[in-house]
Amino acid sequence: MSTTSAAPKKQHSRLFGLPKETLLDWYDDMLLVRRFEEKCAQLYGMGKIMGFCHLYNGQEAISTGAVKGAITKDDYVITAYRDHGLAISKGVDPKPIMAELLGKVTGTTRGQGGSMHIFDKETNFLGGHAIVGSHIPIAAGAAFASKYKGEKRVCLCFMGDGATNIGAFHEGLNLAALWKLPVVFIIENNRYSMGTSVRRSSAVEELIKKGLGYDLRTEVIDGFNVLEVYTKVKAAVDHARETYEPSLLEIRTYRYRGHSMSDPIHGHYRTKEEVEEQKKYDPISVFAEILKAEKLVDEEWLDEAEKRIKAIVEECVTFAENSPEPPLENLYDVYYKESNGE
Amino acid sequence: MSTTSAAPKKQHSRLFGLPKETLLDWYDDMLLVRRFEEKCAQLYGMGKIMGFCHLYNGQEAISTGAVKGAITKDDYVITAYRDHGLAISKGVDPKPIMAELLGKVTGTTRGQGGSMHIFDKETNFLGGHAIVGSHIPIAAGAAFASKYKGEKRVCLCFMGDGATNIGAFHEGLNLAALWKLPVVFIIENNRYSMGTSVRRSSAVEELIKKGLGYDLRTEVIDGFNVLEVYTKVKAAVDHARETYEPSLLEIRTYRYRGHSMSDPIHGHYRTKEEVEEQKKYDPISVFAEILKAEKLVDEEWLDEAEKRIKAIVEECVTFAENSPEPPLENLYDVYYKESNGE
Amino acid sequence: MPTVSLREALNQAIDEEMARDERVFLMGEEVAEYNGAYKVSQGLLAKWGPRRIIDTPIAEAGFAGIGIGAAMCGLRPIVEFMTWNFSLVAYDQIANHAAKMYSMTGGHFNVPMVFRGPGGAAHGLGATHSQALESIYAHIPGLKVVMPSTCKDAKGLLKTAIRDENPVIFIESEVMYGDKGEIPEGEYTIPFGVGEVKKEGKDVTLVSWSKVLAHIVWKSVEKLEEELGISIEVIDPRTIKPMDYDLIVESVKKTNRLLIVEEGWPFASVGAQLSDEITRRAFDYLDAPVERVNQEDVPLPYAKALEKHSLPNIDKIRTGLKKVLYID
Amino acid sequence: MPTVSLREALNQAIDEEMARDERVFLMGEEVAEYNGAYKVSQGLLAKWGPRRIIDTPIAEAGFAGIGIGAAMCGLRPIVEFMTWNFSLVAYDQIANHAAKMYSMTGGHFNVPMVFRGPGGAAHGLGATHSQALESIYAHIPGLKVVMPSTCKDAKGLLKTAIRDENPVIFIESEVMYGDKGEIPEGEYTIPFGVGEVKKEGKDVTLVSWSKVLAHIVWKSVEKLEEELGISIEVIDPRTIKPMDYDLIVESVKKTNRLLIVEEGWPFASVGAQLSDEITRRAFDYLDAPVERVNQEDVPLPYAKALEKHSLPNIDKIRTGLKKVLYID
Ligand SMILES: Cc1ncc(C[n+]2csc(CCOP(=O)(O)OP(=O)(O)O)c2C)c(N)n1
Ligand SMILES: Cc1ncc(C[n+]2csc(CCOP(=O)(O)OP(=O)(O)O)c2C)c(N)n1
Ligand SMILES: [Mg+2]
Ligand SMILES: [Mg+2]
Repeated sequence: MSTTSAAPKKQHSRLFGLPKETLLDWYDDMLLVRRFEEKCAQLYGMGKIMGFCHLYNGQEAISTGAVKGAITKDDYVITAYRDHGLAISKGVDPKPIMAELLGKVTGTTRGQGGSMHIFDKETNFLGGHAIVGSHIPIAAGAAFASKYKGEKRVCLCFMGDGATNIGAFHEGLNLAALWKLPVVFIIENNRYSMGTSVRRSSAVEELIKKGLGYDLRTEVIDGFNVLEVYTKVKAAVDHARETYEPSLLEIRTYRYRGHSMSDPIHGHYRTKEEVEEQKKYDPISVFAEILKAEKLVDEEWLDEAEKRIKAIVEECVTFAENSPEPPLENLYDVYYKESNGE
Repeated sequence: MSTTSAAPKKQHSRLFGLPKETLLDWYDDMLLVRRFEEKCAQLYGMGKIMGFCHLYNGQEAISTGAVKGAITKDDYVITAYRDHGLAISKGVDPKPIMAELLGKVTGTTRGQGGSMHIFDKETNFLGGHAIVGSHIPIAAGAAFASKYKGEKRVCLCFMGDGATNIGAFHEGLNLAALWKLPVVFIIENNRYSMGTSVRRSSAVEELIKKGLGYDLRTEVIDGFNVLEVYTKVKAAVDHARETYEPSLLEIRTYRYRGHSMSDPIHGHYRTKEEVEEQKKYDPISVFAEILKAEKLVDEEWLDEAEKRIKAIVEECVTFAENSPEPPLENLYDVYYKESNGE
Repeated sequence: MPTVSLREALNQAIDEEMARDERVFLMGEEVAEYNGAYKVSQGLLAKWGPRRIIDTPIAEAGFAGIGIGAAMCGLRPIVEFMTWNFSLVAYDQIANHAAKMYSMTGGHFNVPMVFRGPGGAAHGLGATHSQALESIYAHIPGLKVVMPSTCKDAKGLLKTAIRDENPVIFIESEVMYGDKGEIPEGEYTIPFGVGEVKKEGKDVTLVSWSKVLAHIVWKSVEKLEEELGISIEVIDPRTIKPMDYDLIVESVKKTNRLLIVEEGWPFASVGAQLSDEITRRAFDYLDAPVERVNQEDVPLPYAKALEKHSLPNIDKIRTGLKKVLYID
Repeated sequence: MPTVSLREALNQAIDEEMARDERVFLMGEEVAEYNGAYKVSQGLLAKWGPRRIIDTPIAEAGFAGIGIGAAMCGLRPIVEFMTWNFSLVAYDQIANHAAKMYSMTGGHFNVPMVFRGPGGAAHGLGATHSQALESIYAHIPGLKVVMPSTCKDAKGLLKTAIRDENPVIFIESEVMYGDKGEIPEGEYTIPFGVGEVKKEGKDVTLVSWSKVLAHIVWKSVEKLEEELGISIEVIDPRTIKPMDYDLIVESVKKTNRLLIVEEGWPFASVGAQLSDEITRRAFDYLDAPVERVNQEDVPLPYAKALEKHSLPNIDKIRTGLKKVLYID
């Protein structure tokens, strides 16, 4: 798998010269995503969150490294239904996200969308899409708009390993490569689509091989290391920004929980041991170790972080619980947008 | 593009040890397809054939080499709307094909399908499909049935270069490769989909690169030489028969006519010169030269062949013109198949 | 008569037909090793093995197409959509290929095949995951559409569907999979095109099917009969296409009034079709125009109250009954 | 008033809106260098260049999705399907994404976008290439559906569609592209949801739209009025969704009879919807049940006589009129 472009030119250290506050921010971000999802699991168990709820636990280095780290607010992010973490890292206020999950009018989409359909115009978070793969051409469309308007915005398009087997993947990648659209396709390869392993769903196990049919710039990334995610995604983003050329990245990661809250954590398709083994490479612990080794934080700081984040999550819950349900009139409110072209 | 398998072990000559009568049969077959299509063009001009009519002129080495040559009657063939030639080479009686084009009840599908939808159960000709690419998974399904039943039938699935950009191509190839289904995918790369060149529609110009994303056995084939088509397709077929493994073949070819009878022969997308230049590699002339050089035929034989074929085509037209139109009652006849499972 | 869940009834139908006919196989996402996303195929992999119980990648158009090709070549596929919402990426395969094959090939190839899975709304799944899509399938000639409301009907109809020579759209409901019901002992099938009067009544005919009948109508009927002092005849057509118009017309000739309760959107729906056809056939018997209850004509929202308000519910049925009975 | 072909009318609408709004672009197979498979986009590449007139590969789901994403991010795509038959491979993008986006995002993102191209049967194209698919789009909430029958309406409605903030399904007809008609001088638009009485009459209301109105109904009306001694009021709703029920109800209150002539299949169609809704609203005015003319409920065959017999034609219209007027 060749990759032509631009790794950061000067590496001060294994921290890539990133300022301390940035790194600590990232740690907070990862922890927030983790604790937010844990709270979701709790609220789901209490029947306060309904429907399907797909948690991000284990994959936090991706949302933080790629989204909080490698792009700006103007850039677009789009993903599938496993979207809370990516939304938070994109800067979507977690309070309305929690309110959305509780079906409140203060939610990101006023209680219209629910867990799988988080959207936020302000932060250019394009969703939250629940039909596997169908958002991939839509991502190319966002990149198309950027190029059409002469902007330099890049679109990060996240997808699962399972999504690479559907037609929309092929059409989206071919069109983006053919027309040179500034989109970075990121496969979050957590090794399973529901209970189906990559080996049982894809003719190639190395998923970036799928980029060869489109002459795409490709790269494999360790998804347990937020710094690696950051630098390699950043290189792809910079490349897209400069040349409009898309990339296909495969980030190797793992999900700790069941596919959605209604699925078992392992079941027949993977063993408890496998899950436990994976947790040894937990991206948050890995990052904490690096920060400690570099003497940027100590145990006390880490404890403080826990408290800080816990407070934020509690605030989210309070906000959500105290918010009113959407009024019934809302039903027809967002049916058609009033047209004033006339 | 690697190709692992089995080219014929012993090559007696550039004729691959093929018996003379086989070779002469092939010549007849190519000529029949050519003259049949020319007659279609004439009848279309006279308003006797309606709708869309996509002719095969220029691509005859493919139908003859791959279908008449490389497979048996039990094997399946499936293609898109440019289907007359492949049907004829598969052994479908050309009389009912012509009757079909004239909308007669004696037609291959009783006048139900028309030019784009030729089918014949007897010869395992699975159509004739007019939605670009959608027949590719169906081809995998035929191969699936063969393997499920423990048969050794192989399915040849033909498609245009343009069809390789649609989602069904991706899904069909992935599933066939993943499950090892005995299907040989054959791209008839005639360089254009309607007025769009490969360069303007595909992120890769070498179309077999698209096989890399599925770890497929691939090969590029000269589509102007029926013997090369035969040997290379045969190798892929043999491989599928032995191992159930699919291949992706790209046959470089050219169409002489417009996309369909309602389109201009060149138009803006290619020049008259290009078309004329291509005709220098006419597969029928190329084959005639080989046969002559090998002293298997002389000019007289070639003239006789013309007459023989002309007579067959005339017979087709007579048969079709003398056939009755389908009765109106037919409309509901083939709506649902009577079910007797009960 | 044994009591089973809908899930078990469907499982039995598949299992029995697989035993009866070597050509039958089941294919879909998570149907094998996971035993089905909703456990309809529980135990079938263990019993029949991976040749006949087949997990697929996420590629609905691809495996629908594989089913079609296999059916053309002599097999009898059952293709499961994890939910019918995902069938939309395979709509071309179903509407342009499965549906048209027999006619377009002049009878050379038929497609004896079942597409099945749960349809309609569950709870809190939002707009993309809650769709009752029977109308866009029933509109296409060449397809049959089946939507059972009881365990007995589900088993009998699924067996008929598997034996049918044509493509059958078989729509279940994920919130019904746990519902229990009696089924006949031993082998039985239920023919297509034959509805059933599920409850006799005399003042109004109520036609409904699948989950909205099982979960909404049945919870409302007795209450509303009492409340409004009326007697409701409930008809379940069971198959949407072919539709048993005769049975409904007969009932309407008696009750002179018709209310259609369907889960799907109202515009150009199965309910509209029923209203049109029954009105024509029973015009002189109708004392009021046909009334309809549907979900609101909007994408279904997530929030509980909105969802409930949007879907058919007892309040809408009450309003519909009052209208059609000229009460108030 | 200048006389133009339908093709030119559509071309003008696109051209004018591209001049008016930088964000408008046209995308589809063969729309640019080939000047359109049916020449609707003739000359637009030369005028606007490849940034705004864009040839696509054969990837309907892909470029429909690109349109949706671009629309979410501030552009105003016009996506051409070479014919609507090919839209079925993109049905998920349209029904699950374009249609639901505004609602599902709680108003964050809308999809101001036009999907357009020819629908319905031409001549001898067979089952996969002859479909009138408005019903499966009109069924989905979130979409608007527009089907003009004249050059004037086509231009005015297409301009409105391009300016609309929502996804619009705009269905033309390839056999109408050469039809000529007068259009107003200069700038004009035609609002959605406003039908038109195209011919006044008093004995029966005939509702029809698009090609079947332009090519079948108009060729039959005068003849049948004379033959049957009746006067027909012809209404063209022009937009299928929103539907101008009021106009039709008003007419039916006068004529007391309604015949719907639609090209598509009958089951769960737009015609069924009209029949249902108008019957309800005008129940006490109807002297006969609503009658409908459709193509037969089968995949359309190729052979000329079969095709003609299957599609709506003057004989079916005569039969429908006689039925609804109780003639014979
Ligand atoms: C087209 C479609 N088919 C099936 C589903 C049901 N489904 C939802 S998520 C999922 C698995 C996706 O796995 P993957 O892409 O690897 O993402 P992950 O859940 O691992 O993040 C499936 C089958 C769907 N939503 N859409
Ligand atoms: C899904 C779909 N989109 C568009 C069309 C219209 N169409 C028919 S043939 C064709 C070009 C196909 O080109 P190619 O695959 O290269 O085959 P060739 O005609 O060269 O044999 C197009 C765009 C179609 N039939 N189906
Ligand atoms: Mg995964
Ligand atoms: Mg081609």
